[in-house]
Amino acid sequence: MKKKSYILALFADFDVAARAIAALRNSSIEGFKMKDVTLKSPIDHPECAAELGERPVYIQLFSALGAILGSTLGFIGISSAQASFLRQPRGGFPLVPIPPNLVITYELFILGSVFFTIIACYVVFALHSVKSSLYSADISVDKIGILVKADPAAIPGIRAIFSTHHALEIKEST
Amino acid sequence: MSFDNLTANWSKLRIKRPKIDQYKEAPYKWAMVIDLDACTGCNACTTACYAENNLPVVGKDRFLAGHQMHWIRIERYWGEGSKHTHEFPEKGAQFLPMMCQQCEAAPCEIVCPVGATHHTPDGLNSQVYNRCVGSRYCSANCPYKVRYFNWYNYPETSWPNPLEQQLNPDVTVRTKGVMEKCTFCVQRLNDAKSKARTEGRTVRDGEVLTACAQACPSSAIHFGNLADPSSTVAKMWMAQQVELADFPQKKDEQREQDEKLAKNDAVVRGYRIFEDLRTFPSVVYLERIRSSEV
Amino acid sequence: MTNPHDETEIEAERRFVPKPKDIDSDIAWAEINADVMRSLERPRPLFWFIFFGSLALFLWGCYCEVIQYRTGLGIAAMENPHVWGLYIATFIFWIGMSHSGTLLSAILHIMHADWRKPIYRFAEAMTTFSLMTAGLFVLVHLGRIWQFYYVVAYPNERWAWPNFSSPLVWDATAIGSYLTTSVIFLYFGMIPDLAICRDEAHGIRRLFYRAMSVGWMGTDRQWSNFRITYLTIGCLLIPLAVSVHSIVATDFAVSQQPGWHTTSFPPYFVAGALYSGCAAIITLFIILRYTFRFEQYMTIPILEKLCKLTFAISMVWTYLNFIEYASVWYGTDQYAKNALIYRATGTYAGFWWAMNILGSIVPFALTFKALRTHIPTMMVVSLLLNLGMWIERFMIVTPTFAHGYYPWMWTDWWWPNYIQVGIILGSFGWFTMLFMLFCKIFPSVSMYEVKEMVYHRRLSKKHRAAHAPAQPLAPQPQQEAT
Amino acid sequence: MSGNGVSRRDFLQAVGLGGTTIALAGCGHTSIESGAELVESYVQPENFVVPGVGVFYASTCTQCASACGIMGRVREGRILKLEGNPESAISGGKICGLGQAAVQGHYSPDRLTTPLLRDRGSLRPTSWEQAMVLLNANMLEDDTHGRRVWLTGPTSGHQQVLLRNLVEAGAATDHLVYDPLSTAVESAVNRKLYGVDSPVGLIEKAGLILSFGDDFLGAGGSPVAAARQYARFRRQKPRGVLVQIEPKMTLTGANADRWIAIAPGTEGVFALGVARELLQRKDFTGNLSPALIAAIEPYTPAEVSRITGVYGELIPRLAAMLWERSPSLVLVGRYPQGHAHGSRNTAAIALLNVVLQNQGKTLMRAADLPFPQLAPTNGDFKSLADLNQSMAAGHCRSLLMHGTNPVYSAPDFMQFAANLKKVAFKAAWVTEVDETANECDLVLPLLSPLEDFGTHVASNQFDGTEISIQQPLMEKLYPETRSFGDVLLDMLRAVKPDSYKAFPDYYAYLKSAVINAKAAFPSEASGEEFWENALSAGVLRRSTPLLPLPAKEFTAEMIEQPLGSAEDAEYPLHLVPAVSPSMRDGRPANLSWLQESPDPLTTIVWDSWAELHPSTAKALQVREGDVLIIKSAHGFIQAKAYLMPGIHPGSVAVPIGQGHSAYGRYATNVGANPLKILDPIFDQQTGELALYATRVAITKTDQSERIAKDEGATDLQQGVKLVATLAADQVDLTKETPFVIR
Repeated sequence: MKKKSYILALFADFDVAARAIAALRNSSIEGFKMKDVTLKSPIDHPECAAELGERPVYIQLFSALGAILGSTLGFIGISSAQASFLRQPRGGFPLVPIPPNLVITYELFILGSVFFTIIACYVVFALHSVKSSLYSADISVDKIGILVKADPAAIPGIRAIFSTHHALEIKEST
Repeated sequence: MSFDNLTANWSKLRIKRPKIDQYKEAPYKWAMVIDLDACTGCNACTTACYAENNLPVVGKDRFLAGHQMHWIRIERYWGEGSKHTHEFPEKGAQFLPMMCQQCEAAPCEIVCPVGATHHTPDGLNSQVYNRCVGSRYCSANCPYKVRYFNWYNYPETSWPNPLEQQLNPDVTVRTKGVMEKCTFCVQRLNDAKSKARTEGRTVRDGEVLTACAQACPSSAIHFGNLADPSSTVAKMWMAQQVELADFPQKKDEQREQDEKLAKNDAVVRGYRIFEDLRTFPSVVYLERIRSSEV
Repeated sequence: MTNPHDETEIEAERRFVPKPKDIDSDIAWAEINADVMRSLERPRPLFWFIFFGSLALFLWGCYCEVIQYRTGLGIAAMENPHVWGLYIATFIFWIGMSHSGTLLSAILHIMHADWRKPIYRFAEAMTTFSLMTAGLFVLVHLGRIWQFYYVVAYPNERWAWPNFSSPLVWDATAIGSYLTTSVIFLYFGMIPDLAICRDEAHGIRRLFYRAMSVGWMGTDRQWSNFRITYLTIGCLLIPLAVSVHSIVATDFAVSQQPGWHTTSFPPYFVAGALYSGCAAIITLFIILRYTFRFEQYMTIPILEKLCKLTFAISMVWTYLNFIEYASVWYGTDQYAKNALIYRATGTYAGFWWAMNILGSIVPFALTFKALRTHIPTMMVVSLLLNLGMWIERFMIVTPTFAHGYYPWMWTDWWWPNYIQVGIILGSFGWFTMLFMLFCKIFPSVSMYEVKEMVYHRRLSKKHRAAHAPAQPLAPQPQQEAT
Repeated sequence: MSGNGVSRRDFLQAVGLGGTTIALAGCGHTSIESGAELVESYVQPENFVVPGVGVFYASTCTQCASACGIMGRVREGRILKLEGNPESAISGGKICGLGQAAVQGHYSPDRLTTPLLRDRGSLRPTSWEQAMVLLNANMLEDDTHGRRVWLTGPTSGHQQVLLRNLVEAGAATDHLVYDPLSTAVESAVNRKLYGVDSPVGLIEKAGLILSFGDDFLGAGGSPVAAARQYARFRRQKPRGVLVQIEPKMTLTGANADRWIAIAPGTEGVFALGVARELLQRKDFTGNLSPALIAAIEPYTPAEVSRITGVYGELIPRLAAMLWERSPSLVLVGRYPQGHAHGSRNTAAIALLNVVLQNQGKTLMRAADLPFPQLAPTNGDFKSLADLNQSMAAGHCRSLLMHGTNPVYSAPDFMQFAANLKKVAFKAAWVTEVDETANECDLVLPLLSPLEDFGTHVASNQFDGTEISIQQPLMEKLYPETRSFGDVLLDMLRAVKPDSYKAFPDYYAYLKSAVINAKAAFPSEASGEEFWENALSAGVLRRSTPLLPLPAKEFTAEMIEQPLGSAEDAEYPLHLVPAVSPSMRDGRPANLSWLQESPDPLTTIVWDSWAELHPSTAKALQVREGDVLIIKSAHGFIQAKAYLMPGIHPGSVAVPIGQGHSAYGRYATNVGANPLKILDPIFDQQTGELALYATRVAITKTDQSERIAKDEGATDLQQGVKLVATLAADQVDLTKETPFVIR
């Protein structure tokens, strides 16, 4: 596998960044794919991110899964626990009262869902973490950054595009 | 294991309790009849309970603070005359021995978070001291307010040497932070039951009595096995037409009828306190009788 | 800057009177960062007053708890039939406090009410900490606190489980889930801001913030996942919050004591919870606004919106309260009716009337703009409302003990002693202490969301500038504010 | 059990496992001592110890004079609980609270464990040898230096025999029996009328009981037996009716069908009023002397109602019922006796029984025991008064006291404590040091009643006659304590060595005495067996029928009533020192169970209180809990006010029994002692102290405290069906399920 190098450009606002991304997509430069283009912004900006193309999110599936697992475990666990415990109190007969089961199933439904959601989210973060030393603290303040992973050959072309779009600052690393 | 229990007898999973005749097959269902007409309010039962069940003596200050621990208390109500009116109580005082009613549908059992109080197969409302965490929810939900909480560590203070030698070895001495209440002298019941089991029979009527019933000089307290139709208590329940788990009681409806028809023949005098709350107590009280001729 | 306080204050005065000014759409984002980060650096002296004051209270509470633990609950003036004292009442109060945090952060988030953005963070923190405090009360209340784990459903070789029919166990589960979820929600929503802290901070704090902000780079993938996750958890949190206080209500509704056995309790409790929570938020809003110089973000229009919200909820509460009385009054349950009459005329009648006045009459002060926008008044009013709500809980619990089913156990007058009061004050100290620490360590105003807010306002401004005549009725923050 | 499906086998396995675990636990300890409390030796237990099993032994309760048969539950050699002894016709297997608490007296933390001798002003431990030397030195001499007196509480059985033998042997001048709550007036009247001290009133046979303040269910002569009869009395057909007339409601009054408040001291007038009504009935058959009829004549209902405060129309009504429900029974309690005209009051009431011709129907006499020396001696107050005089005059040289506490119970006007100092040698036998013991030179530790042997004879014998046997229920707790009987025997041996050398100890004496008495009882057993049976049964019974009661002729002056009581401006109220069922004369005050068992009517614990009628309280602006000063001509006490509807508005009632200055940790400094402030008023015929004749004034102090009581905020049922009451004509108890009333 060829060695890749990175280039990061900072922009003043989202419109410019969006135009720069568009230009990247339309440019005929070889050696980089759109999925290697990453937008870094201080706030969430769907419109701008949309320029990067379809990047689906699967979190909800995990939430649903968690909900199902949680509620199932809850119901079965409570029922069996009741059955084994209340058979002593209730004079020898196991007993499954519905309201408590519903309540606790409901709680575990939500809890399971929440756990799975958050874990899934962390996993996704881990998967998508960008291995690059290129980072500017300005991004967490007010600048918008575009990070591109590309063949060294492609870097100059990309840099040209960035600078044509009035990039405030351009960094490279290999 | 627990899952087995769940799947094993699924048919029994949803049973409605209490239900009429639920003790038909059961060997035991302990119950009481207290004849308020015979009760003289002499407090013999209270002291007997202190002696039998290791009840701590709390002393004046704590009694004043409402920390008394008597499992059975004699309540004294005034009829016509009371401290609020200026008449004389010409019909005397009205005494009511009140202890845990061992309800069939006990409000305390359903709310205990840890199942420390629950129903035993022989119809007792039992209290497991070392399971109790002291949430006091049971007491909060008890309509009769007959549950007593160990507000202090009484074993430290209540039995100075050698008084502790009097403690009944069959009864736990309760530490601070647990709820306690009348147990129908369960230690005596278990003793009698095991004795009977070794002899391959069930407990005979009158073979075992609670401390209060045994002491009561005027025989106002009757204790026995309701599941055994030949026992005195069972007979009395039957005679008083009190059904353990029935609401409304047929005879009450009957009585209303009679009052409508202004009929006034011999009335049965058995009733249970707070019948309308459907706690189905195991203690039947017999109405007090006073002659109005004088 | 020589004397920053005065300047900003004077500035503030000049800005807010006569016409309140909303968050300025041309605050530079850098300025936002700077202002918020400043709150982590150097608060006003008042902060330290509050912090150490609450610490002292907390320590006193601990001292009382130690006495109670060693001697037994009797030392805390508990007795038959007053077996619960004030602990449960205060427990409900704290649970209630926790609800409006969720209201602001989750519900309003889903409803895209962007005025919440500067204030939801500390509201959410309030939720978390008041839940912790409530949890403490469950423990303090127990007679054998060292056995508290019996209430939790943990596998053990004796197959001894909690009694799942007991509302207390539902409580344990519900509060447990709610606490976990709101901690997650609070922390997760902070991640982008923590990244900012990470970039600004140095040394050990940098390490801390780096660990906290799990490699947040603000990439588009992170943002999109973050958005969805946050929304999902928010959606899950709302029914959870509602269920929690309903379940707390079942503690009473499921029991059969006169005055407790009421079907309308769950909604009534939820309303009361939101009510007290909003009042508490107003209080903290004012404290933070002053202590951390957030005048620019916690603006008067936001306070006004809060007040309107509070008023609305107070009316809901009043209505439910009235329903409860009515349903008892016209019902057939004589015991419940007696209990109601006793509340209104008996030993605790004073509290009853105080509660109804504070809860239903005082909020009408919020309908006057002059009062809404006057900060000292709002401080007083919000505290009054909270007092009213605490009395409400007191009135739910105590009179039923004093005047339950059984005449022989009726009591004339019951009042807690210094142990109980000390522990309750201690809980307030504990809560405030935690809250103040939080505001000192974490950004209590959500920077990235304020930025979004500002950003969108800027856009809409531009938009208006572009074709002003075209749509004059477009929602305009400034006018909204008035 | 069936639900859990525990088979017998599993059960046994479980037990086996339990056994091993115990053993392991035992092994776990490094030394025997460390695990000592765990180790229970199953090897050769004491002959009466069955580990883990309670064994019952019969004995006799000595808490009051009614000599109930009891059974003690003994486990691992410890007495745990007392139950009634079914063999005993008195207790019939039942027991009262007072009796239950005897266990606490036995285990009391303040028991006296060694003899004490006054040495340089204070009591110091000494040895029994020295004590005996002192006793003999002070008792075994002639009367030149003054009288040598035994003062005891009510006594019977062989202990009494030994005491009398001492007197006969010259080892004492005389033996006085003192009871602060005595009913000696009634006994005197009965003796005059019927020739017996205490005729047997058959409660269960009476159709209507008219009780003038007789608290037979509470603090009466034999409460347990009376309560058992009461239960039958209520279940007979027609149902027995109880009417109680008294100034302050007693426990019995609280159970009456009709309770009537009456001005203290006017009970006799009321009785005469009823008698007059009866005489005027056409169907009245009976012959009274004209003088008597003349004496009764003035008591018209109007007059009676003027004097007594009871409304007049009640009297004919009551008379009619008494007649119709014959046989009736008229009982007289302490209240009517406790006045200057107590004897005549009592006689007037007793007259009713004669007019109603109740003797032989409900009023009988028990057959005498063949052993008159064992018959009980009920104490009186006069003996103490006489003793007090001779002490004051310095004629008393030595005084030995047992089972009595005069320093506590004697009123202040007697200055008993001061006079006691004039006695050269004072000794007391106690289980706990009380006020009297504190004044003595020699204090001797008694065995507790549960450690001692003895025989007792009750004065109220309703069914046959019986001797109750008292036997130890466990080994004595303290080696230095001694049986009273042994001491008496020692002293007797010192006088008459030869006639008592056969008996090494009291046990041997009792045994031989009982075996000698064998002839009087239906038994084929040999001597030894007879003794064993007596011990295991706890009673020696003779089922002799009750004998009719011959009535002597009444004389007019016997029933002459004072014409109203003079109003006293300075002391407007009557003091009613109430006798409570559990505190009696104050000797049970050291038992914490009784201190904590609420007073039946006020539910107050651990305290004394002043009962006022609400109207009186209103007039004095007194509210519950106000601390009152109750002042008589001879002193004052403090007590908290309690509003009590069941009391005559002209009276204030303070319970007897509290206010100890020294009597163990539970009794000391609790409440006040109303006996102290009594006026020196005595019954004109017998010279008994008039308990209820004292007048007091009440002043309110500024302080007010909460009263420790079980009662809550209300004393009414508030519409809840707690205690429901039916009219007697609505039910027929004989139709109900029969059950055994012991």
